[in-house]
Amino acid sequence: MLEAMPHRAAIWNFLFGRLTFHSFPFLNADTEGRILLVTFFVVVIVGLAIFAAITKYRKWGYLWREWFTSVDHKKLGIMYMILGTVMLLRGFSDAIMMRAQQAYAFGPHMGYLPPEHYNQIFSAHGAIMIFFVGMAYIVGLMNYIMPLQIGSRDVAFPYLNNLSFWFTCGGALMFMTSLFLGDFSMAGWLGYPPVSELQQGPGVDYYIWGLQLSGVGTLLTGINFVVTILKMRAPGMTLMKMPVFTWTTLATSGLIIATFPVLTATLFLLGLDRYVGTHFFTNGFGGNLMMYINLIWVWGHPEVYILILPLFGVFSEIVPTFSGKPLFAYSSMVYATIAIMILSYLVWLHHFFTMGSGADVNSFFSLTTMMISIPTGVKIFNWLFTMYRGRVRYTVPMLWTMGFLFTFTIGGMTGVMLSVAPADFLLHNSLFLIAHFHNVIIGGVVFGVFAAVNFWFPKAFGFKLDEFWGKATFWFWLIGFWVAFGPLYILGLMGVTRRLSHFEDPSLQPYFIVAAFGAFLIALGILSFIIQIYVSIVRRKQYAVGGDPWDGRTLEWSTTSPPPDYNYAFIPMVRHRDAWATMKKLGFTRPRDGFNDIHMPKNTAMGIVVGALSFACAFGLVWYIWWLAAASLLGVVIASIVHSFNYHQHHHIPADEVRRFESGGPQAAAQGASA
Amino acid sequence: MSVKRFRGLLLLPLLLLGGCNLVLLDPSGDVARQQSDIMITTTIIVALIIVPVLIAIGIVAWRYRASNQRAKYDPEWDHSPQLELVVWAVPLLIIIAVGAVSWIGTHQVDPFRPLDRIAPGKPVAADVKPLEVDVVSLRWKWLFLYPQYGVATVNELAAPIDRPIRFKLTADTMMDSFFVPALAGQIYTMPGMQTVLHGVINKPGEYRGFSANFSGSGFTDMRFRFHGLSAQDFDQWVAKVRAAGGDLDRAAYDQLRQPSRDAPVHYYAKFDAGLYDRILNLCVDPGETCKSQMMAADAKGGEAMQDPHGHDPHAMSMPAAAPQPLSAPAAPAH
Amino acid sequence: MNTTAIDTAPPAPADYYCLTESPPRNGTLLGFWIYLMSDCFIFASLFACYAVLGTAYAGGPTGAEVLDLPGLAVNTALLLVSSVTFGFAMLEMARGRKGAMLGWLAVAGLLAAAFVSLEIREFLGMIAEGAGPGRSAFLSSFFTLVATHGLHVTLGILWLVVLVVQSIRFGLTEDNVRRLRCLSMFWHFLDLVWVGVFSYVYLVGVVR
Amino acid sequence: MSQPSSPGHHAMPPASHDAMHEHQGSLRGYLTGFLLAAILTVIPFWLVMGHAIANQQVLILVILALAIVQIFVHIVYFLHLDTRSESGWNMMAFIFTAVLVIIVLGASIWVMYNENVNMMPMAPQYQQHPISHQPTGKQASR
Ligand code: HEA
Ligand code: HEA
Ligand code: CUA
Ligand SMILES: [Cu+2]
Repeated sequence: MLEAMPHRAAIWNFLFGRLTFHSFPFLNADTEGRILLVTFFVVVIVGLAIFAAITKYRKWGYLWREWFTSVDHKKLGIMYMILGTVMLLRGFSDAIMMRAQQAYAFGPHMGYLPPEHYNQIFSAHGAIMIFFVGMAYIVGLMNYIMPLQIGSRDVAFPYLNNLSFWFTCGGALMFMTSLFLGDFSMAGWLGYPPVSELQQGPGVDYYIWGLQLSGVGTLLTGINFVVTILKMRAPGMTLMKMPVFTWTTLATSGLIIATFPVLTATLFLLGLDRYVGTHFFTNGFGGNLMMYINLIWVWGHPEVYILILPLFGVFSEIVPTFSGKPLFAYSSMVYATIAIMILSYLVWLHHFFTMGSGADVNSFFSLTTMMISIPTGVKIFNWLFTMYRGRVRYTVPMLWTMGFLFTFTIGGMTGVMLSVAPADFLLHNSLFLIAHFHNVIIGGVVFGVFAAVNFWFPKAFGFKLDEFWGKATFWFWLIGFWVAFGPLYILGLMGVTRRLSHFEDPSLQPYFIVAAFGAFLIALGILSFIIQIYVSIVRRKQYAVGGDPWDGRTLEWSTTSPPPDYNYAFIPMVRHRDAWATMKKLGFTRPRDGFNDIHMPKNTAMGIVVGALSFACAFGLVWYIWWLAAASLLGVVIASIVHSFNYHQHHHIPADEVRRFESGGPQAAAQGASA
Repeated sequence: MSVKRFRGLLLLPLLLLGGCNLVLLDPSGDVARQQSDIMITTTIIVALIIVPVLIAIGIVAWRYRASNQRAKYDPEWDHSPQLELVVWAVPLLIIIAVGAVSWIGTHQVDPFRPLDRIAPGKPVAADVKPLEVDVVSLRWKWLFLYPQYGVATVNELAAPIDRPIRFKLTADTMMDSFFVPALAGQIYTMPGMQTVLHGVINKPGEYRGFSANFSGSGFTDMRFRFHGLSAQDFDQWVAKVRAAGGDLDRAAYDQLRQPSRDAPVHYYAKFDAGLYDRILNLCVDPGETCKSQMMAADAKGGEAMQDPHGHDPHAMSMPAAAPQPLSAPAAPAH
Repeated sequence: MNTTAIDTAPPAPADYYCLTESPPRNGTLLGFWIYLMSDCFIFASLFACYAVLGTAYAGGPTGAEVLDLPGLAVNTALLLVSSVTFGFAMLEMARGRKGAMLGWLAVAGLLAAAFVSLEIREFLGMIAEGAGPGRSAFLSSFFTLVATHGLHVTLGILWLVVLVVQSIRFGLTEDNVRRLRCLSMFWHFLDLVWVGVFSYVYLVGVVR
Repeated sequence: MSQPSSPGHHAMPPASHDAMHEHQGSLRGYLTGFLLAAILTVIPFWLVMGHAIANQQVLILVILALAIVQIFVHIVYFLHLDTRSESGWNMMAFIFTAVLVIIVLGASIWVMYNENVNMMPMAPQYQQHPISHQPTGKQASR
């Protein structure tokens, strides 16, 4: 229809690039189209409902003022957690679709997903889970907890913190857009060439630009956190008096700074190959796809430790608290963290032992990989010795911790099996590998996030989460995990490969059905979690707590729940490692008067504006709408310059207001709990 | 070896689980068997520490529960130099052991390394020449060339038992991984590059082979049968392939390389000598410069290819290859 | 260690809280330094690509054929002088002499602009000769690495203009001084990267 | 009780001092740096353009060695990196980066070199490396 009128076609192309009506896959009349159509309507309806509700209750102004433009690390932390949870629902629906397909596509049954669609699903599932679930959760946790733990009022660069969030959000939005506009990458969560080079259309471009946006956000976060920890610790808090969670935050941020630029560069080169016809990873003209695989794992392996280290920190806070004892061998724990951080940078080749690097290279990387087990083991032992001769209270966070110890240890063991290069020649890319990493990620990262949420939720909101539903969540997840991934270990040993959407051998089917049932149990776990939140909100009066509900040990428990905007009316001075535990032991009392004006950063709209412009730029690039890309890039530059002309980014909270808050209701409750 | 007994022990509970075929724990080729043995040995060494840790988690968790008032409570106890030493040293010792096994094993079953035995205690006889198979992964099927026999097959591979096989592997467009779990570990196939894999099959039978590395939409059905045959059966099989006729010349290859899914088995009685090399060098089409020539020229500083400051921009584009007849006896010296 | 038995009387709040507010500690310079360190990894990736792909001429031109050493010498000189003039500007800034500082900044900025325009000319020349980034992996990695550096310099110039305007309008305030110091680090850092570029990309590229 | 490296609050300088603690550099310093850098730039240019060293390997090594020296000149005289700036954190960050950058560059090149040697096709008449479809020399000898 367009060819008939060349002028209109040219104008259309200029305005909309490659975007046409065919770009909406849910308009296709096949199964895939229908599934997407239903999803699309659900999303639209839910979206409209939320929009209408916010409008009806006139909450836009509130959201804008108190959340979107906020530079408060606590609010940003909560927003990251919400972003992670939204993306988790997406990632989980992908997982359920894969499980359903694999449970049923045997022999003559091709299942309900054609390979093209299945390939998009696992690519999206992996990338979303790592970047927008895992990363969002750990950044959220670090944002919320770390400044409180070091007795600071905020992070070093509050404005940047807000900007980071909106970059991450923009990246997530790119991924979500791909669902309804165009398609997604079919090249796996790491976008290996040649698949990623040869796939036509916007899919891989969505992947590239979505990750670039969130990658920039993550990098800025890393810099921000490092400076915060190095510069803004409370007086007296030497490095060796820092809480372990803060230590792991430092290590993770250091890894982020040292690896995310490599990801940025690598994806940039892939983008150049796709957009301007360079030959970095192409098959001809001297390109070398092995270089992509090398570079992406230079980032990729440290990335998995970026994910797990903060959770190691979480467990290091939870175990002492509920054992009623200081952490065993604090300095060992710190050295182990540093060792993991450095070693994680030396092992990346274990993801491609089978590429043909030769025996010397393989055995070197095999050895470095195994060495990571040593500091990791030290951590496991130290947690056990912390519980040893303790009085362990099995609250929900502690249950998750026990689930972690048990599950992660086994996942670590299968990791060591994979790190033995000759064994990896058999196990590489098998479902055994899939089981390994879900074992460490779910058993480590996910369990850790649940532990952390249950542990710090009362701090953030002033009431505890429901115990019963918390325990239900835990047991569904623990059992669900093993039912879902135990069979994959066996299938892996039967020589079944990953990323298959159809199987030949019907005798495998029972295992996949069991695995699908496991995913269903996990779904019940997620449901229990949602119920837990709901029930707790309903009973928030009954579950209300003071500042220190768990008999905590670190500084964040010394302030109110939730903490005031300024965190601490007076900056604490630290004399001992478990600062708050010692203060309690000494019968310390909180100052009641003599408050000062407090200097705080002002909110800013610049973060969301720059985030939106960057999203527009990325969108323009994906669809070859050059004017949009250029204009929004220019907009980003102009916005940054304009922002730099604003020298007054602080305001004062008057001493009176501080006094009013500190002697008010929540404060009294906090005192009651800690007395 | 004790590994054998442990293999039985490991297999038993898993077999009870469903009578399944855990091929990776009980493969039929000597190389895969060695890899499997290494896997089992290292697993046992690692289990020496993992299992006690798992048990300790249970014991500590139970014993020091808050309601157990009889257990000792020592709220000040937070360090012990001796224990810390143990905590670092024991994992270190385990890793030294596992690392040694891995280091030796990695060199022993290096895919590039020619076999020196066909089974434990059975060295390769001096007069045995390995079976040569040139493997090409296409979208999305496998092409096997048998230069010693002059035949070629699609999606079917056969080899005589107890005779070493040497695979040379490359890919047409995608990166795949050649994997017959019963035979030997996998190895990537990549366009414009050649990997090597050595293996031997010890038991006659029909085995599964497939691509273990995702390569796009037809990947899921990219599988083949691997037949381990006795010497006579193998000869018969070759005769069968030859009898099927068909010539894998350039035209036929062009057709074959078109993307297709779930391709049927196909036999070729002969193929153009040099075909494999041209695939490897990305110069099947006439007029394409072979990668080996290009790289050789690059290594010499590029001057072999052309006049440095060719002012005609087109002089910089790829010079046409000297026409090399595909049927030239260009099979590389083995 | 942290649990040494303490059995003294309850401490006064002043032992545990700072009763006076102190001005916030500024982390901008440290933060900017760490940003530069992260930038090292971008360049490291690009250098690694050049190291691996730099001899993959794919039958196209080689380094010896397309890289222009006299031009490179001019460019290197421009950047080096620009670096030291920026240093002079910082010295003037420390003495509070705004006018002299602005003068030196202008010199530094103009030299950098000359650098960028020469580089663009070099690129256009190569592309016109058929030696564009799409010709071979060698040229892809060459263009990308050198242009990434050039892009940094361009952004540096833009930033310099903004800071000049801000210094003129608002004077050498604490904020402006800090920003100028960040830019100074950026400027010298790019010069440092250039040392890697001219040595490894150009000189080694020509002889290997 | 607190160690010297602690952000001891009472001893804390006012914010503006944060910046002032930095080593500012001096005219002398900049000129020395400039001179050294100029010399270290001219030598490799001369080596290459004047064909002063015939052996290619040696020439490359010399160029790289000079580059590394020059990088340090820039760091010391222009970037004023020393152990005192930002209580040593600048230095720590630099060392951390340097170590990891060396790992990335070194190990990547090592890995890619091995892979290329093992897998890249080369026409036999130009063979510099062991024949690609033969095991690499070292492995073959085992
Ligand atoms: C949070 C994420 C996370 C974590 C923590 C780990 C931890 C480990 N991983 Fe895992 N891994 C992944 C996420 C993770 N991994 C992912 C996502 C992939 C696949 C990506 C893809 O291909 O898509 C992967 C893939 C992967 C491979 C590649 C396999 C292949 O592609 O063929 C290998 C190989 O070496 C490996 C090894 C290890 C090892 C040795 C550890 C060790 O750190 C484990 C250490 C822990 C223990 C060992 C347990 C506790 C220790 C003790 C109780 C002490 C005593 C023990 C000993 C002395 C042994 N992993
Ligand atoms: C963070 C990482 C992560 C997580 C959590 C999961 C969770 C799950 N994954 Fe995923 N998966 C990957 C990372 C992850 N996965 C990656 C990287 C790949 C490889 C992709 C590729 O091949 O390219 C993959 C691939 C993959 C496959 C493809 C196998 C194949 O190749 O054939 C399958 C198949 O079923 C699968 C299933 C599941 C299931 C059932 C879950 C479910 O068990 C769990 C569901 C998860 C959740 C519900 C969210 C997690 C919850 C939290 C993080 C905390 C919650 C806290 C609050 C709400 C406050 N995964
Ligand atoms: Cu400490 Cu004031
Ligand atoms: Cu890894």
